[in-house]
Amino acid sequence: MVQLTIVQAVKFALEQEMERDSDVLVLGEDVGINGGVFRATEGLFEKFGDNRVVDTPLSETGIVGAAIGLALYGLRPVAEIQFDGFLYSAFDQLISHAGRIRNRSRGRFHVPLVIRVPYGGGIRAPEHHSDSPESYLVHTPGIKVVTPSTPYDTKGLLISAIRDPDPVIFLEPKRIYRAIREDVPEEDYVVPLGEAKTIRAGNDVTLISWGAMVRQAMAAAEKLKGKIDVEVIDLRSLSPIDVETVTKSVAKTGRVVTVHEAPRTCGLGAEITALINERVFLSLKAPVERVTGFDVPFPLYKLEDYYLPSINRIIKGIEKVASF
Amino acid sequence: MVQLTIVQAVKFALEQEMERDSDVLVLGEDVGINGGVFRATEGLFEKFGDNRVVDTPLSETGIVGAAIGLALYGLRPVAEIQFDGFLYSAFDQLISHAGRIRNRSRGRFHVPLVIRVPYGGGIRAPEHHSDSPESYLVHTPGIKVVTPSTPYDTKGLLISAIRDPDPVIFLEPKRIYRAIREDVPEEDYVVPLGEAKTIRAGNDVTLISWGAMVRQAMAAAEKLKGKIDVEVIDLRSLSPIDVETVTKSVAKTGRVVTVHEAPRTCGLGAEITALINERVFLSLKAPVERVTGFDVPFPLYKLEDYYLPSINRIIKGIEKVASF
Amino acid sequence: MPEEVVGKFEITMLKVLDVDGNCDETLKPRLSDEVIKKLFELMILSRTFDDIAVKLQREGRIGTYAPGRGQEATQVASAYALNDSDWFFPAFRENAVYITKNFPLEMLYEYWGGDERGEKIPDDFNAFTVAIPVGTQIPHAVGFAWACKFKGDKRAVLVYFGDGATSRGDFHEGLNFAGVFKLPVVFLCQNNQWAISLPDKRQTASKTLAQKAIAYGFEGKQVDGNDVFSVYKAVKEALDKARSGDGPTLIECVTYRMGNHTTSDDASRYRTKEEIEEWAKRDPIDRLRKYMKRAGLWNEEYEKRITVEAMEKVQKAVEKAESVQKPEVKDLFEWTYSDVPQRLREQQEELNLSLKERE
Amino acid sequence: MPEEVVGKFEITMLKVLDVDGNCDETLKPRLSDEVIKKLFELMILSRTFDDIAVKLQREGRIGTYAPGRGQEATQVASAYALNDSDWFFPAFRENAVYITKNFPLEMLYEYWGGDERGEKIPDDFNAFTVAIPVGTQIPHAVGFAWACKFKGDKRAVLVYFGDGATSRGDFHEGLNFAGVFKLPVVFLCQNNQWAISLPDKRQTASKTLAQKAIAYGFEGKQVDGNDVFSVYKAVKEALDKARSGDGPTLIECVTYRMGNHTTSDDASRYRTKEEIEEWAKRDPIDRLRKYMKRAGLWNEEYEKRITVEAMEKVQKAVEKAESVQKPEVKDLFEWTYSDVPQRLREQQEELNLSLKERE
Ligand SMILES: Cc1ncc(C[n+]2csc(CCOP(=O)(O)OP(=O)(O)O)c2C)c(N)n1
Ligand SMILES: Cc1ncc(C[n+]2csc(CCOP(=O)(O)OP(=O)(O)O)c2C)c(N)n1
Ligand SMILES: [Mg+2]
Ligand SMILES: [Mg+2]
Repeated sequence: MVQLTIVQAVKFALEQEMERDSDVLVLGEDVGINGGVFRATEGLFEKFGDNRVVDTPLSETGIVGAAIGLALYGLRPVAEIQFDGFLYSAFDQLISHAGRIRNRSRGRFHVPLVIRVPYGGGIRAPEHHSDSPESYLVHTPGIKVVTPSTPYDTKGLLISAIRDPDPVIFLEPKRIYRAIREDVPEEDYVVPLGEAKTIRAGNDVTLISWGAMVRQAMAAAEKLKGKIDVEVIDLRSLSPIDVETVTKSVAKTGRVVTVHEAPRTCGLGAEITALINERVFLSLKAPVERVTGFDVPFPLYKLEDYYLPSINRIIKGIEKVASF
Repeated sequence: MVQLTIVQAVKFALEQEMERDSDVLVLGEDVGINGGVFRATEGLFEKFGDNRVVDTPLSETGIVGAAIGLALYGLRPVAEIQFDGFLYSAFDQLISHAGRIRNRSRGRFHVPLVIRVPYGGGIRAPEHHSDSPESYLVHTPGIKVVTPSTPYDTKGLLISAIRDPDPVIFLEPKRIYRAIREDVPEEDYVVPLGEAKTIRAGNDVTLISWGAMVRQAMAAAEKLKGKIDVEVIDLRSLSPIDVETVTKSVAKTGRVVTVHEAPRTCGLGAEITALINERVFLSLKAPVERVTGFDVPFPLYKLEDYYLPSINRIIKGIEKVASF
Repeated sequence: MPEEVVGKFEITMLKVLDVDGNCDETLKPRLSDEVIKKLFELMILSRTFDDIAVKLQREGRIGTYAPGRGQEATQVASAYALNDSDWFFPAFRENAVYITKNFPLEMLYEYWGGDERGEKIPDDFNAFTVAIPVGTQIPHAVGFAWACKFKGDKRAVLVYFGDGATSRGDFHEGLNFAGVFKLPVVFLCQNNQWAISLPDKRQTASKTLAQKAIAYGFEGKQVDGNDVFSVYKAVKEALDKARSGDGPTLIECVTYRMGNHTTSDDASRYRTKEEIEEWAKRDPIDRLRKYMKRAGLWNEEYEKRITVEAMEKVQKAVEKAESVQKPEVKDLFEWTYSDVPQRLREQQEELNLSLKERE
Repeated sequence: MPEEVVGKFEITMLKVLDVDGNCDETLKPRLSDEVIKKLFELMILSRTFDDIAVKLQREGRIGTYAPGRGQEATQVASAYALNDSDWFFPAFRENAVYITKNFPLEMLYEYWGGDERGEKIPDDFNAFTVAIPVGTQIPHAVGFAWACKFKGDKRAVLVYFGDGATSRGDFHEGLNFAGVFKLPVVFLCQNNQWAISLPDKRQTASKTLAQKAIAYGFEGKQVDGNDVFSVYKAVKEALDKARSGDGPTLIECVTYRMGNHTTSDDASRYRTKEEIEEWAKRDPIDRLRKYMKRAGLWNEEYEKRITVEAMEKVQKAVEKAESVQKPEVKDLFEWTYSDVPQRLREQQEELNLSLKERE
């Protein structure tokens, strides 16, 4: 066991996978000698050299497009996109190619690449440094999307992502990169893609979240202890979604709140509402409530606390469904 | 009155707006002498010259980025992106800029541009020529999204879009470009953005759709005549959504089916389910049913009839909610 | 301190065979008579394939098709220059490239007939699938070449695209990567003068497309794309250079799209008869025929024989393609992920149900 | 038919003032002593603004900040070359450009302090807002220049970006448009040697960034970006050319980012002390000071006075910026659309409610 933060767990997973498999390589802007702007690749360049830890030009289409080519060959590229807001310029390569190559070639080709993206708000960053792009990605067939909320899951999910034969977008909740430190096994283990985790049992309300919002959700649940018994699910895998864990919980509680940072409209929260509606309609005792970012561009930081779901807003959401 | 198809109504609206306002200009690939690959700009080049109808290089980021610059100045650019699948490479300019400039500059700047995009499947087209990207767009704050399903609405909505001070993505259902011909007033009129239209009254089930799927929806409703009384809503404006028209209908019927071509997960159908859930939960007599494209890349054309919501699938959806 | 010159660049154009079939023997690549005949036959086969494809589309037997007529010299000679272990990445008009590398013709027809199975490239065939979004294949080829270098392979990668593609960000970002990492990749721009209705002179203000390589710090050159010898020579040299670790090359093959952009296009709307006639005189097949005649490699009987053979091959391919069973429902769902996730299994079930009940 | 030369290109580098302040009078732009002093004062003001911004960030009084130290000659001289009716489009490090055009300093601090109101450019100020995604402002400037041409304005547009931006598709597509439509735009690349930790030699294999213009069929040139005279001369000429309808120019200003990339960066991780010291000798302010000393335009008292004045201006701006009221809830919702749609009104209500109950 070692005590690690999330960002350290990223590095640890990369390092172990690079040791295990010489076809794993890391590429992106400033991932080399600089160790990444969040230091998520610190030390890898020194350890594995410039052949396996590659600083690229400032070129997101180039990074994702080249990663596709590397993966087509059979390598295991792990690309870093420096911030959420810069992923958009690689969307065409993701949507038109990464997600379609297996299908288009009837399985002749596949692209086992990972794109790591520090994402989300709450760090007083400049514009375009606080977005939550998961909904765009989850809507896109052919790619998988995961986000951890703990160091343990970070390592296990990242290892799974690297070994997965499909393209995986690995969203890293940068706001809590260093907020938690916990025991992480030194040996190799995986957290399977596609599995949510119930991190708090409860009977009254199901609270579903992912990434940095999981901590807010837990805080809200704790605050309501004794009043409302909240079950908290860390979705972890956003595509595919673990519908079973969700519906099982809802079948029990009949009341649901989803929490995410991304804008509400067409956000992943909507999909969860729809899935619940379709599958456990008769269990529902109240409308599914969404506590989310608002339908506005992520603001400059003086307004970000207003934008982001606060513990208080989550509590209000829970109270609302509980008292419906 | 003139009898026009949808694609002719596009041209008619462009022509009238260009006559009315010398700041309106048309740009895109092959929109000039070729009149656009769908002939939607046919004759405009001859009438308005190469200053106002401009063939651009093959460059979607350039087209949308330049349209932003033109609009910043105060012109009214109407850009054509040749097919749905090529809009993705302009997503960064749309998401990071078109949708944020007003907000970022606190209203000092705004970008009254229109992006016309022939979209959707059903025409036996090559790969990347049949996508329905509306969900990505509706999730993006700061841009408006509309799609007509009739020649009348096409003209009225396009005129509204051109005059609107915000960026508007105008999705044109290419599958029915020439499928309908109807009376369209010669004079100037607008169909306001943000208003859905109930195109068939009914008491049992609310059927919500847009674009080319509206005709499928109507056909399904007609087939069920005498058995199930279906109310059909043509959403028209996808962002902002006309929640009132939707909820009013659902308050009456208590049963809803949404129909769209885009993949199901995180599609606009999910948002409609969520909105209904939040607003008229107690009226709901059955889970909202989604009849949509599947969560796979749009296939090559031998499989497209399987992919696209068929009249039969819609009927099954209606029957399902009706008999719940 | 006057204005100091810090960079000097030159772009050249290679022509070996002129329009009348006269050959500059000093520049001619070493090719045996057999190979020259082979190139000619491949051009004939490609054109036959192409003509039939256009016909099939008119009859509704395949979908929208992008004809390659006029570009055979560029496509056949460049593909012929590939080593067995090299790879190519096509755009969407490169049927003659596939054909030259002996790709099953029927699969091409299957693909253009709207069936993904036509893109299930055989395992031992070193090529990637068609790329419809213009220019997007360039970064893939670059990444693949990067992998070759990473692995120490002696392989080169050849990527095809048109004049229109040079305007796209994917072109730029791809070529820049190739320059920075000195990758074993050859960028082959088929400047066929048109991107649908936009002539190359309005696609960019740069006089040649070859000079765009200057922006990436590697060599760019123009060649006469209607001349098999020029194309073969330039591409072969560039591939050898790539394999030797000397980095990428941009080759602009100046050629002409003699047909419509696709079967949905009507080129007479935007280009003149005169232009078409002018380029018809430079037809790459005619040109090589003239050379071969003079060199004693051609007679009418020979042409007749290879034409009949080509037609037979093509006919057989059409039959094969058309006898393939329609893809099934499960083909819609099976190939999106390595495993079929539950939601897709459910959706497949939903579709199956709706189809059954219809019966 | 040998290989024919079809294009020849040359890139030059302009240096007027050397590191010791020696001036090539034949190249020196016509600038009065008053203007030269003005340029010097603007550089001092910009550096003062910059130093204080870094300090404010350390004290938690503003957010992440991108210092401009070292790039003052490029930014001040280029901005000074603008006509009143011209426009500029910045990237994110162009504080000295705003300052030269007399932008309210406090608004810059407000912006870097995380407040959009700092980007509500005054109506009579001809500039666009900051662009954080690298290179994305280039197509905007191009479109704006296109509008100027469309309207027959006698206006030029100046767009700023860094060496890193030249790798992006937005750069490529923007410059290509400008070439094709012959637009009145000047592309000013501040090659400050680094894009965060990537040196410009690994950003691209092209020897100069200026030569990238060859790909777009217009002029590209290098200038010494730490020399106000070179920059002013080149930019002025290019703007005049743009306004006369003679099309775009790419100017690469060779300069150096003396500070960290941003206040979140630690440049000592990736570059050497020697390099920093080497470039410190070429400090643009020192260089102009040396020239002015020699020309009798400078003495210690003068420097002291303008330094104090600069500090006073900056202090006042800080005070102003910090006395601005925190933005309100409604500011989050009001600016997304021209009208506030119902869903945003409801969301605002929701937020208000949750804030009230918290109290
Ligand atoms: C990104 C993108 N935009 C638009 C299109 C539509 N389109 C298909 S081919 C074509 C022209 C391509 O020109 P060029 O690159 O010269 O290739 P050619 O067709 O001449 O072979 C266009 C605009 C597309 N396929 N992809
Ligand atoms: C599209 C995009 N990718 C990545 C970033 C993160 N980033 C901010 S500045 C920068 C380097 C920019 O280098 P350059 O263009 O030379 O400008 P400079 O910082 O030197 O002024 C990077 C990678 C970004 N802002 N935008
Ligand atoms: Mg072409
Ligand atoms: Mg730089």
